[in-house]
Amino acid sequence: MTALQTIASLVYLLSAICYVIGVHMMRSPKTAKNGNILSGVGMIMAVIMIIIEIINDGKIDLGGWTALIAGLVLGIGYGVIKARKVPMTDVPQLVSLFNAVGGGAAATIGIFDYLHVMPSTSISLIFSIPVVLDVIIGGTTFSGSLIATGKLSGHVPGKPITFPGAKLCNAVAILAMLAAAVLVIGFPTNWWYIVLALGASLVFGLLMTLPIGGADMPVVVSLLNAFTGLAVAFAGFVINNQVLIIAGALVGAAGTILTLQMAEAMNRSVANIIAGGFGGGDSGTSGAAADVPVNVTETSADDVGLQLAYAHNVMIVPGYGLAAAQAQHEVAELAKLLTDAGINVDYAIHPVAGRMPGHMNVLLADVHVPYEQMKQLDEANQMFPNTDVSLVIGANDVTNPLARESGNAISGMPILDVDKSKSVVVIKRSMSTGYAGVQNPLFSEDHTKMFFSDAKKGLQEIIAATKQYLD
Amino acid sequence: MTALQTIASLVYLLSAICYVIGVHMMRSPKTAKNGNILSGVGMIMAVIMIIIEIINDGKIDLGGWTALIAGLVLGIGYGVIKARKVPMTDVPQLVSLFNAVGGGAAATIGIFDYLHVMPSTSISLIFSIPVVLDVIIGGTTFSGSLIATGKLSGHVPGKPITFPGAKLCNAVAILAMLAAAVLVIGFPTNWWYIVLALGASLVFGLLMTLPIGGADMPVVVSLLNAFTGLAVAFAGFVINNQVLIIAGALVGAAGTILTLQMAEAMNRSVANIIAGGFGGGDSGTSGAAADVPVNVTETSADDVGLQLAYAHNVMIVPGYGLAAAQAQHEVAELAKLLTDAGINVDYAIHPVAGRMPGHMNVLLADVHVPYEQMKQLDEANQMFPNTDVSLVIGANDVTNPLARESGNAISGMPILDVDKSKSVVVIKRSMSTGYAGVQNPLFSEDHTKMFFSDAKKGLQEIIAATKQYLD
Amino acid sequence: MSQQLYTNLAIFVLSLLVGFEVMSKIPATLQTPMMSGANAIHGVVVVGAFVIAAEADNIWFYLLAFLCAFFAAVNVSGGYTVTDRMLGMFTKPKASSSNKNAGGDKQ
Amino acid sequence: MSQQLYTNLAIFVLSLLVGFEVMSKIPATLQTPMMSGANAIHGVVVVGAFVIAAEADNIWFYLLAFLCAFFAAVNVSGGYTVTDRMLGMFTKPKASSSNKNAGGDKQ
Ligand SMILES: NC(=O)c1ccc[n+]([C@@H]2O[C@H](COP(=O)([O-])OP(=O)(O)OC[C@H]3O[C@@H](n4cnc5c(N)ncnc54)[C@H](OP(=O)(O)O)[C@@H]3O)[C@@H](O)[C@H]2O)c1
Ligand SMILES: NC(=O)c1ccc[n+]([C@@H]2O[C@H](COP(=O)([O-])OP(=O)(O)OC[C@H]3O[C@@H](n4cnc5c(N)ncnc54)[C@H](OP(=O)(O)O)[C@@H]3O)[C@@H](O)[C@H]2O)c1
Repeated sequence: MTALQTIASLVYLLSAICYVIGVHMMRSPKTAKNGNILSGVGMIMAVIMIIIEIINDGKIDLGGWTALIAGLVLGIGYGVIKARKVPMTDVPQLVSLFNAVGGGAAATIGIFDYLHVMPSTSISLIFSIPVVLDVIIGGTTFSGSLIATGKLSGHVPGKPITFPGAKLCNAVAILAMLAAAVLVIGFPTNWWYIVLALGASLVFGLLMTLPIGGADMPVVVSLLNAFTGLAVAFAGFVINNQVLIIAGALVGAAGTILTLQMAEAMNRSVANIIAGGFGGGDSGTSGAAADVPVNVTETSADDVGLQLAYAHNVMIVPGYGLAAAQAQHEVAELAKLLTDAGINVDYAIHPVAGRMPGHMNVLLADVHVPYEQMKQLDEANQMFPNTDVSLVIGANDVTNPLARESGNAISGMPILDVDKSKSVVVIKRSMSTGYAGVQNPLFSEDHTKMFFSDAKKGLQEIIAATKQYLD
Repeated sequence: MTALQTIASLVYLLSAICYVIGVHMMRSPKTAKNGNILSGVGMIMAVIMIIIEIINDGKIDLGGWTALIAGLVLGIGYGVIKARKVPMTDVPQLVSLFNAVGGGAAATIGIFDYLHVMPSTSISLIFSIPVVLDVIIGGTTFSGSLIATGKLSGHVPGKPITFPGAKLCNAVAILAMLAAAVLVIGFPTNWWYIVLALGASLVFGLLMTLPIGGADMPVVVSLLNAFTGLAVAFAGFVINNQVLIIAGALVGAAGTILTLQMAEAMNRSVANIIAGGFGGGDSGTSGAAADVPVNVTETSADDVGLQLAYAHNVMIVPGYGLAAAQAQHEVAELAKLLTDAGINVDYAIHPVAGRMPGHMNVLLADVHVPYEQMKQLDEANQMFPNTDVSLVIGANDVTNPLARESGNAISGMPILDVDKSKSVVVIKRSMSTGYAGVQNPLFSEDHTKMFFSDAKKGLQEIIAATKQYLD
Repeated sequence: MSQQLYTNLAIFVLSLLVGFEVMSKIPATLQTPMMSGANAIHGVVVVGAFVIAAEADNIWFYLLAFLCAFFAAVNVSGGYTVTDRMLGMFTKPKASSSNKNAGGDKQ
Repeated sequence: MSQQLYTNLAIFVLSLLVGFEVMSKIPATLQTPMMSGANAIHGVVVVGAFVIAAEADNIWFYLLAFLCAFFAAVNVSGGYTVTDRMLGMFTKPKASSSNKNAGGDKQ
């Protein structure tokens, strides 16, 4: 190795260390932000090093510079603007978009090097195998992630999309992908085969993601994140660059574990999700019918206002419906109203309330709910027995006492013990079930009252009513 | 690389994977045993591979074979017999002995290759730096670990050994070691310097370990374990063998983290320990004087027997004194006596009771105490309020309520809430303090009675008394 | 196998192991930021974009290089920006920030 | 720097990272077995003993090789044996084993 190569290798190794330590620091809320910054520093080091390398190399021509700089400028502009403007709850679709482009970039590297290097050098498995892996994983991630983005942002219907013969199509796509892979490796001089591999993988990514319900998407996004990591690692093999290999493999493995943990947190299995899952779809779509007839007590905004105004301790339990109705501002307003009147208000935050891990924390932090009021699962559960009114807003599964029993879709999931509080008010639009499609016996308990309304509208009415009683 | 080298490299990589997964599995009690077996399988793979390599190489001569086989046979014989016969509570000294020989082997490799390869090849830093690191770390570990073994097994006095000018000697040893290291690197053809480096490191290991008290030894052993790992990794650099590098670095890093965790579990800092620490020494030596006069109620074997015979729930709280008195059989006998009479008996096991992590678990498992009766910290603490008699045997710090207050040596250490049980009986020889040197106010509480006796003798008397009352 | 391939393979395997180990037991609330953080890291593919841009020598290759640079730049710049923003929400808000929003002011 | 040295350095660094990560949050009761298990792993130095024995060519070198082989063999054989024994104590005892010892029989 030349002196510069030596330095470059060491810098890349150092930047890889930054990624690892960065990720490690992201495991705890206190150090998380610095962890991400450290990982960014590693990234900047790697980029500076490669710039020095290609300048020193001197091979790059004007066209190369133009393509590179144009691509970078446009890409950075687009990426930063997107990332700055995105509402926090839309992060999963953004991550998914970044997975798509990351996978796309990795696949492009594979194709480029294949077309560029291949004809001139002798054909070796050592080259063609990583190229193929890079291209098919990158291609699958690209199209799969775009569909996932679409589903999460509503451009593609969130409900599982299936059609007659979908299974067959899927099988054909997988076979075509594998066949193309074998052909590229077997006949590396025929460049049509790599195009075929790319095409088949794009179709496969599409077919894999379409039948998965929108609510399962965060898990799928995490899985595709791991895929992108692997594609990048194989791109590293193709261009023989160690920082790509290390960082890619790191993300590949870490992403896989993270995916398993996410699925576990919501009591699903990854295999189940990929296979289409049980309920699938958004709660709005799936949990339509209330199959068990239940006796519930309805209440009105006026009653709720009265109850709140005369309570000492109020616990707000936000769920997916709050996010869906975009009612976070109203919640904060109501809470302020009550705290100003000397009533203790806290929020009980379930780790998987909503549709992405940490959804509720992000949602409430965004409207400046004080950190001290957000109680995590264990803490909240200790507080319920002393709570006068639990106000459940668009939450369902995370409050379902059936989780304590066995034999249903949410068995064993830790829940918020809302049923232990002195009285409960639930705001939701109907009796339909939540994500897991399980009826919630909490709703028919004696001390529970249902206020059927859209979360935003209902809260506005409650605010008005409460004001009346507080005056 | 030749075909065989390729295979060897891959096998070494595979065996390294076995170590990592093995260690990972050892993190949970259920998979721990299989984890160790997997790591052993990795080891066997590596050994088989190196045998194939040296046979294929054909360079080894009769003398080499003889030395090798003689060394292996004797070593395996000695190692296995030692490991089979050792009482479980003497494991730390055995681990320390194995650290010594591991470090010794690593240092030997460095010296061998230095003497063997050096004169013939051109002198390069790439060779001399790892050799020096290997030799000085290996040498330090060798002598340091032997002292640690001696202290733990009683051949070397457990109390901190210091003498006038000890600090000066230490500084001289460190300087000599560093100077020798620089000389070897600067003048690699003069083999006296490597001998100097080895000698200085041996002296340094000795001086580093002698001033540390016996009770701190488990932490020191763990630290030297990490050192040995590093020495082995550098030996890997010297002979250019990747399995040594991976496994050595793995142990080096893992051992370092483990050391920090051990120290934390007993509320010490590693720096503190290496610097000689506060109390130092065994409880027998250090905690001699009870500096606060306390009013305690004494009791007799007869009284204790009566109390036990008429209790419903008894909790046994074992501590270092139980191990020191070797009274585990008596404890189990007493427990059996009581359970046979229909009394519930459990053991409250503090993670750092005794002198090594898990000491009490090992001690009690060795005398076949049923697994179900051993309650870990949290579980035990839930049981104390319903406990009629807590029988504290040779435990002190782990029951000290002062830990809940700040400003003393055990502040913040989680403790067993023995003081919350209905009545307490403490068996120890005197009012002297335990490892941390802090007086224990539990002993002077109203519902606590002291039975001053050696644990073994005292228990025998209690057994006799209890039998009387149960008949 | 060449020494180089072995190097690549060994670091690939070891990096996988690091990845597996570093990710054990992430609290659920940090899973989304963690996913986003990992997502930013695979933006390292931008290094590859430089490498191929340096090798491009005709219009098609320029195009591929442009595409790759664009994709990778979106990933890396957006990834770090959004992760940073999101992690900002997980730290205690400072007492200073003004509350334009409705309620829930500091007590 | 040679490719080989780079390989060694890279795997050294990555292995350190693996080691750091794999060891997070060990329950105190498993710390001693874990220490012992790690101790067994550095018995891999026995591979080095083979390597130098193959190179030894005079009596002094034979002696060093013997010493190294002996040391390493003690470490590796004893390390695994004692770890295995100790871990045996941390698993639930089977109802079968006879109790030669005084008390505390299964209930
Ligand atoms: N956090 C994650 O990472 C994640 C990711 C994927 C899945 N999940 C799963 O999602 C579930 C989360 O539990 P959750 O209690 O938050 O939600 P949920 O169980 O899905 O229930 C949400 C409820 O909100 C109501 N709702 C919907 N839109 C509403 C609106 N505009 N106004 C008022 N109410 C509305 C729905 O009932 P109506 O239709 O009657 O109004 C529905 O029952 C768990 O099962 C979890 O495993 C979580
Ligand atoms: N587990 C570990 O890994 C480890 C390692 C190093 C240090 N430590 C530290 O060691 C302490 C462990 O707490 P612990 O409560 O188990 O022990 P301790 O606080 O050290 O107290 C042990 C007590 O046993 C008594 N004792 C000694 N020999 C006895 C005998 N033959 N018969 C009866 N009693 C005897 C002593 O009092 P008398 O002299 O009055 O009899 C002493 O007060 C903690 O501070 C921990 O941090 C633990």
